[in-house]
Amino acid sequence: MELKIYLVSALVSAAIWSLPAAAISLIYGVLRYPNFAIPELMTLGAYLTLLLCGFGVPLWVAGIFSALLTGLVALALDQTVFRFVRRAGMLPPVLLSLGVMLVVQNFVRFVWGNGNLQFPITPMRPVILAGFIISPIQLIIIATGIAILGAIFLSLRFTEFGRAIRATSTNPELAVVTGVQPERVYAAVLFVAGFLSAVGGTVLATETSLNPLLGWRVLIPLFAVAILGGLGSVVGAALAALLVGLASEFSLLILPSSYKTALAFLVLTLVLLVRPSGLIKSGS
Amino acid sequence: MSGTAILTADALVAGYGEMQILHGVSLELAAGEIVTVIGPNGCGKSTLLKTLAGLLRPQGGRIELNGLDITNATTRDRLRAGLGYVPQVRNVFGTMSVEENLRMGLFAVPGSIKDRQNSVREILPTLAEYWTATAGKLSGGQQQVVALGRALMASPTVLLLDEPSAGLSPKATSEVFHHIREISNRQGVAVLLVEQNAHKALEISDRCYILAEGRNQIDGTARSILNNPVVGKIYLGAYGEVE
Amino acid sequence: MIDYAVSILIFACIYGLVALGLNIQWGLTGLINLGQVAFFAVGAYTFALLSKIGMPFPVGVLVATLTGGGFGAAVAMFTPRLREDYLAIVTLGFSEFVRLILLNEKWLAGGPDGIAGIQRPMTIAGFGSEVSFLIIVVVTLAIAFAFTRRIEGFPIGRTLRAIREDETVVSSVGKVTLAYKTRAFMLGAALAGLGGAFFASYLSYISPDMFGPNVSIYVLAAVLIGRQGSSVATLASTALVALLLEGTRILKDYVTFVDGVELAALRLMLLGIALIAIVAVRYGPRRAV
Amino acid sequence: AEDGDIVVGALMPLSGAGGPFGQEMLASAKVALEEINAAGGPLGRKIKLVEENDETNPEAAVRAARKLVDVDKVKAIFGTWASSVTLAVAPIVQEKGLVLFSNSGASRITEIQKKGHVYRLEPDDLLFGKAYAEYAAQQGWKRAAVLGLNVPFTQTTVDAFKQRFNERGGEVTSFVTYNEDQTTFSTEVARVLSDQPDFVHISGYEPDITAILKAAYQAGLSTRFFVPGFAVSADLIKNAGPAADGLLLLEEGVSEESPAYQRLAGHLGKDHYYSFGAQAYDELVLLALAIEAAKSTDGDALAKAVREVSGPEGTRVTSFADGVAALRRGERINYDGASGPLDFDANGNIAKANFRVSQVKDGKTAPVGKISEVQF
Amino acid sequence: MKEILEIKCLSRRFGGLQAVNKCEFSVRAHSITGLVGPNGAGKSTLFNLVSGFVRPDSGEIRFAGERIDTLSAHSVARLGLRRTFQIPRELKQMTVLENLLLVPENQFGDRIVSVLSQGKRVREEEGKNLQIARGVLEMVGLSEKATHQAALLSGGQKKLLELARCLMAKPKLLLLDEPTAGVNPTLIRHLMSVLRRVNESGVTLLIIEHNMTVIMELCERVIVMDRGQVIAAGSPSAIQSNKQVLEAYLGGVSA
Ligand SMILES: Nc1ncnc2c1ncn2[C@@H]1O[C@H](COP(=O)(O)OP(=O)(O)OP(=O)(O)O)[C@@H](O)[C@H]1O
Ligand SMILES: Nc1ncnc2c1ncn2[C@@H]1O[C@H](COP(=O)(O)OP(=O)(O)OP(=O)(O)O)[C@@H](O)[C@H]1O
Ligand SMILES: CC(C)C[C@H](N)C(=O)O
Ligand SMILES: [Mg+2]
Ligand SMILES: [Mg+2]
Repeated sequence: MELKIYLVSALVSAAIWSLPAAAISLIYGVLRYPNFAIPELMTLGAYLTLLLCGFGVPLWVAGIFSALLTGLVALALDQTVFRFVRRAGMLPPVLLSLGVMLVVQNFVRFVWGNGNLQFPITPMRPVILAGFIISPIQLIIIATGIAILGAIFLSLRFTEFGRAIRATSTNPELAVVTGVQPERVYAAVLFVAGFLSAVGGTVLATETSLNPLLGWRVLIPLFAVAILGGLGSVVGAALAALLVGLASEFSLLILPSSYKTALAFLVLTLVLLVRPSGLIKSGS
Repeated sequence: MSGTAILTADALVAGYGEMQILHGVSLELAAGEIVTVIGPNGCGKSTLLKTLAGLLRPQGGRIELNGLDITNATTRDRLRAGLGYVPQVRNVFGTMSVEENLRMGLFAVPGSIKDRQNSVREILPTLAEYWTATAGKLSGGQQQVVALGRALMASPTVLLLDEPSAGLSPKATSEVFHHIREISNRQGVAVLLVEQNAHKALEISDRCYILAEGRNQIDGTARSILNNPVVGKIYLGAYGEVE
Repeated sequence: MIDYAVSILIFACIYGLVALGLNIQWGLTGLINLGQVAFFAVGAYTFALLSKIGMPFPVGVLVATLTGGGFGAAVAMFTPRLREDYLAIVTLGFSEFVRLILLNEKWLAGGPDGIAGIQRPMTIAGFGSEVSFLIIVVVTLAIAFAFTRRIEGFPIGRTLRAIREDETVVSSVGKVTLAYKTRAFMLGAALAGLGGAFFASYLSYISPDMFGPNVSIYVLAAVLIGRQGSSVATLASTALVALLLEGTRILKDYVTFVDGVELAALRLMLLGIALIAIVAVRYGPRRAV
Repeated sequence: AEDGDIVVGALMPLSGAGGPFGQEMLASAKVALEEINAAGGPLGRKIKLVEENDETNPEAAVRAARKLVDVDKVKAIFGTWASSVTLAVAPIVQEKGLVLFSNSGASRITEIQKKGHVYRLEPDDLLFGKAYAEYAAQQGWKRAAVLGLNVPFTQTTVDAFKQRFNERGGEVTSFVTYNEDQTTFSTEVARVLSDQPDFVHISGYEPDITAILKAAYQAGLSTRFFVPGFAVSADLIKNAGPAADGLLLLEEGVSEESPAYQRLAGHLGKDHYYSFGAQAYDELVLLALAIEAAKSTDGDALAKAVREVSGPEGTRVTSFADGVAALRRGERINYDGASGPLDFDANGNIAKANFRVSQVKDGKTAPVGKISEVQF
Repeated sequence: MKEILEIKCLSRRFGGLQAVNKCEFSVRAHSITGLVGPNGAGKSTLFNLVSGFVRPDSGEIRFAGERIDTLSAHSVARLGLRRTFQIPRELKQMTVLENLLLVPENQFGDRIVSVLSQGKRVREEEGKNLQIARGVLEMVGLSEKATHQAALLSGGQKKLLELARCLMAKPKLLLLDEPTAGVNPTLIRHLMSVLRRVNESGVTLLIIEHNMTVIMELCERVIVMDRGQVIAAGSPSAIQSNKQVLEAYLGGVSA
């Protein structure tokens, strides 16, 4: 019984982490910089969802709209700020992302204050599914995670534009030669990244609560997941999220839970020592 | 010859930032023609091709393709106007399969992927051997063929090739040159070839330009260049022929 | 007011030490360290514990520096195969690990309570305790600065930069890259440890939540704003970050129409905007191709 | 010798974990400030508040404290809420010989109380721990499980709780600590509930407690949860919905009937229980009275005077105006404030603490019990 | 003459691909030996194995009589076995000169203690190395580019830099992976004389080349690989008329 609850927890964590981690991974893969503002876009997305819920829209509708909005915010930030340092290497965008991180986090704080807020949904009693106790919300979270990641994976692999994104990721100069317009690719990637982050944020807030630190608190696990997944690989991010989720939940059997995150890291380190390029090797 | 010219470059000036590399290079290319550009290392051959392909904005001069002024057109527009380009290095998508690399060749240009792939496979039959392999893991020669195939997908009328034989075995070099000749003969593609492997390149070429320090030095028919003892000494390292 | 400026300067110098350290690792050698705060914490706690058992100030500082360096060497040696991005996760994880140990192992470091009542150095004759402290930190920073400048200019600096560029090439010419990386990491961690010792001493109280990832991020920002690998720029930008962090505090006396939370939020937003502006100016559109 | 306004520093958690309370405290302090200045102020001088945000973060707090002390030249600082902040700030304040009023619970604060300059209006965590145990014993509960957020007050509270609970014949079946950055808590809940305790005490802050309540509810697990009142806001109750039903809160007591509390609640709205606000209010009043009694703003003199004006001996006064009047009549006074009778022990701690227990029912909180005069 | 490099039954597999397959050959000290074969034959992989960058699955590598197949790349380099990379690996952000100054071994200034020293010794040492470096640049025709960033070199210039880096050291055995690919024919001519001189100064050369002129004129012995195996070895002229080699490598046309 207890173990089954752990497993469900791990799945939920994995679903939550994998979306923003995939966003980090995508941006890294295509634009070659770690974007530290992703966790804050999660926060922003969650609060936008809350805002929309305030108009009496059902949570899932609000979530979708907020994700679209956050995607646009990410896109706008990219076009107004990041665009001008495109050719300046990895450092400037990293710095910009730190700046954006501060701005967004504190914008949320400025507008919504510091308190803990909650979506207007009543907690629901669980259902029992194949012996697993799982709340309907958790079920939705897991399904959402799988669906969105699956959609992204498939479109990266099997659509023209997805291929253009991958092409830009592995060889940007050559992509230009084949007529890919990099700015379009960047725009798409940022939009999708904003979208993913917002969904991740909304989902995380459904499980916990809204707080200006919502995203900041998962910054470390997110980057762990993204890096472990082999930056640039969506499937990798999903697998890594699962691994980290399992490791951190089941660590409770042998370690006090205050070491939960640390133990997950230890596992990650060990994995990296065996497979120095992450679970899935991303090419260059 | 200017009457049939499909690609003309007139007094091109280009470079990187402050540094000017091309100081007024001119050339012409007629349909179905193979023209080789040779010159010492660092004289600006690759820079010339990059400028023609639209990767580098010229600071002066004019480029025309099919009578169209493309001096300031984007790479994408040039591609659509029939200009294909294969860079000197890193010319495949390393993490993608050969098949996908070819698909990318048709990204910006309309056409049926299946049809084009079949026709490219006809011209470059060796592609079939590693059709599903990851391009980045192929040997250098195999990658050159993939790169060539990718450029052919868009059915270009002008093909710019930057040292396609670099690193290829003699046999593979012959094959690639053979392919180039085929492409030119069968489809009327005009090819501008930058090569260090000058002798072999000139064998399949109609004409030749020699560049030095960013300027046109000598041009003429391939035969006249090959037989010019001064050129041989200065640019072709005239040594005992292997033939 | 003077006292306040002095205290800002002291913080700036302390972060300057940490940033110089990170600059050796990241800026010079290309070892991505997202967990510099861990070595900072190790230094601070070492100093605090030694101070508790009555060790004199210089001994505490020295041992803290060495301990920081030791941990750095250990991390570097444990992760020889990790390059680039993947070192990031290990350092990030390591810093979390250190923080959690400090938080959870009460017998060692007081747990979440932290350690209070840490000693300050003796005052220098003729100066107040704050100014004396400032003098000591500034001198230390100057020495550290001279040291890193020299590393940059010497062949060793060249080798470290070469490792940043392409480790394979460096080993192909017969150099043991692991040894260099270990040394660079150790030096950087030692400087962080040194900074930590001063930090503990100056604040006289430390607790695990002072050593969260935001410290690494501020220091990182400082190193990144500075030209990569240059210690002059690193110091200048550390001063800038410290000024932005601290200077904006004064704002509060002029902005009266917002409440406390909003003000705090505004202040940090301003910091973010300043950061963005600096980057925009420094790296902004130059050549458009 | 001096005149002009007396500058006092309000160092409060306007953001971070203590954010909501910082706001409440600041608002309450302003109520006190208005009353004090309306009554003419101590020594006939006005008090001027300088606010600083400690961000619930000791490092930010140290910097803010230095600014207050060095730039604003405050005569005293009050309102430090997080224990880590109080622990960090106390040495600085004491070094300058100033007085610090704290709202933190950590027992460790007693240790750094060197010169008698630190006064705490919040009951010590030990007292909290004992209060939980007393209430549980009253209810006849025998088996307790504990979930503790890893912050300073948890350990002492839980130790004190265990000790007193054992003395009262109870047993603590498990104690699981957690960190604030977890995404899910079902695992932890499942863990403590596997021992089937009579109740679960959660020692933490609002975000994590909300998440735990929801996690338990959604995992279909039911039990009594008993949590610190400072971690539960109206929002939590609303947010957790049915998951918060039956939740028990232990709140630091205030003197709800006292005139001071009535005035405060009158200003801020009656629908709320202002425990930290009441403390902040009292801190400023105490300070003002102490200045009047000491006839000086010197730190050492003030430190002594606080003890004198807080009682237990002397004429009972319940407002600054009354107190000043009495002092000027040459009487010794005993200020009984909004938060309680305010008598300090040798360490500057509240000697006897009162608590009340409330329960959440249908989205509303109602008092269900009192635990009085809990002592060390 | 002694064998400086002996390779026995060497194999290495990448996934499903046997890149080097029970490869056997040896290189005589002080010789210039050519290594040719079709693209993908495993030549570069062989270099990677010998120079310690890739571990063999099985087999033996002896350098000057010593087993080196378990040594790491830097140890192999220290023994006096240096290599160039087929795809140039220049240190992009560093100048051409700095690329070369990296090479000399046992630089005093390359140790941390030197930072604490007076620096005089470091300056002298640098001066000496600088002189060597300029000489080498002269030799490969890169003098004009000495203070340029390596990233900005043209394709062929990068190959020359690759070679120059090896000439900075005085190795016993030098593995050159297509040193003349992309190099202008006139310069190739010059490079051949440079290589000959290097060889005469006592350095054994093992050269991968596709330029048959270079092979014919420079090498005394040629080894031919195909599909990870040695399929022929002998004098250049013997190789040129070997039927198998013609088919697999030269392309059927008799030279
Ligand atoms: N790291 C690697 N991972 C997977 N396959 C590899 C790797 N390195 C080489 N290969 C494969 O091993 C085979 C031999 O490659 P190698 O580079 O040794 O050929 P080569 O003889 O040097 O060819 P070329 O003359 O084209 O340089 C090729 O098929 C190549 O794809
Ligand atoms: N990105 C760049 N920025 C600045 N200078 C460059 C850049 N790329 C090349 N150069 C310089 O421009 C000159 C011409 O380079 P280019 O690549 O056109 O030469 P090339 O004729 O193709 O030579 P090769 O035959 O060696 O490939 C060289 O001197 C080179 O150093
Ligand atoms: C909740 C408050 C009483 C403060 C608490 N004791 C803390 O330290 O953080
Ligand atoms: Mg070129
Ligand atoms: Mg090769």
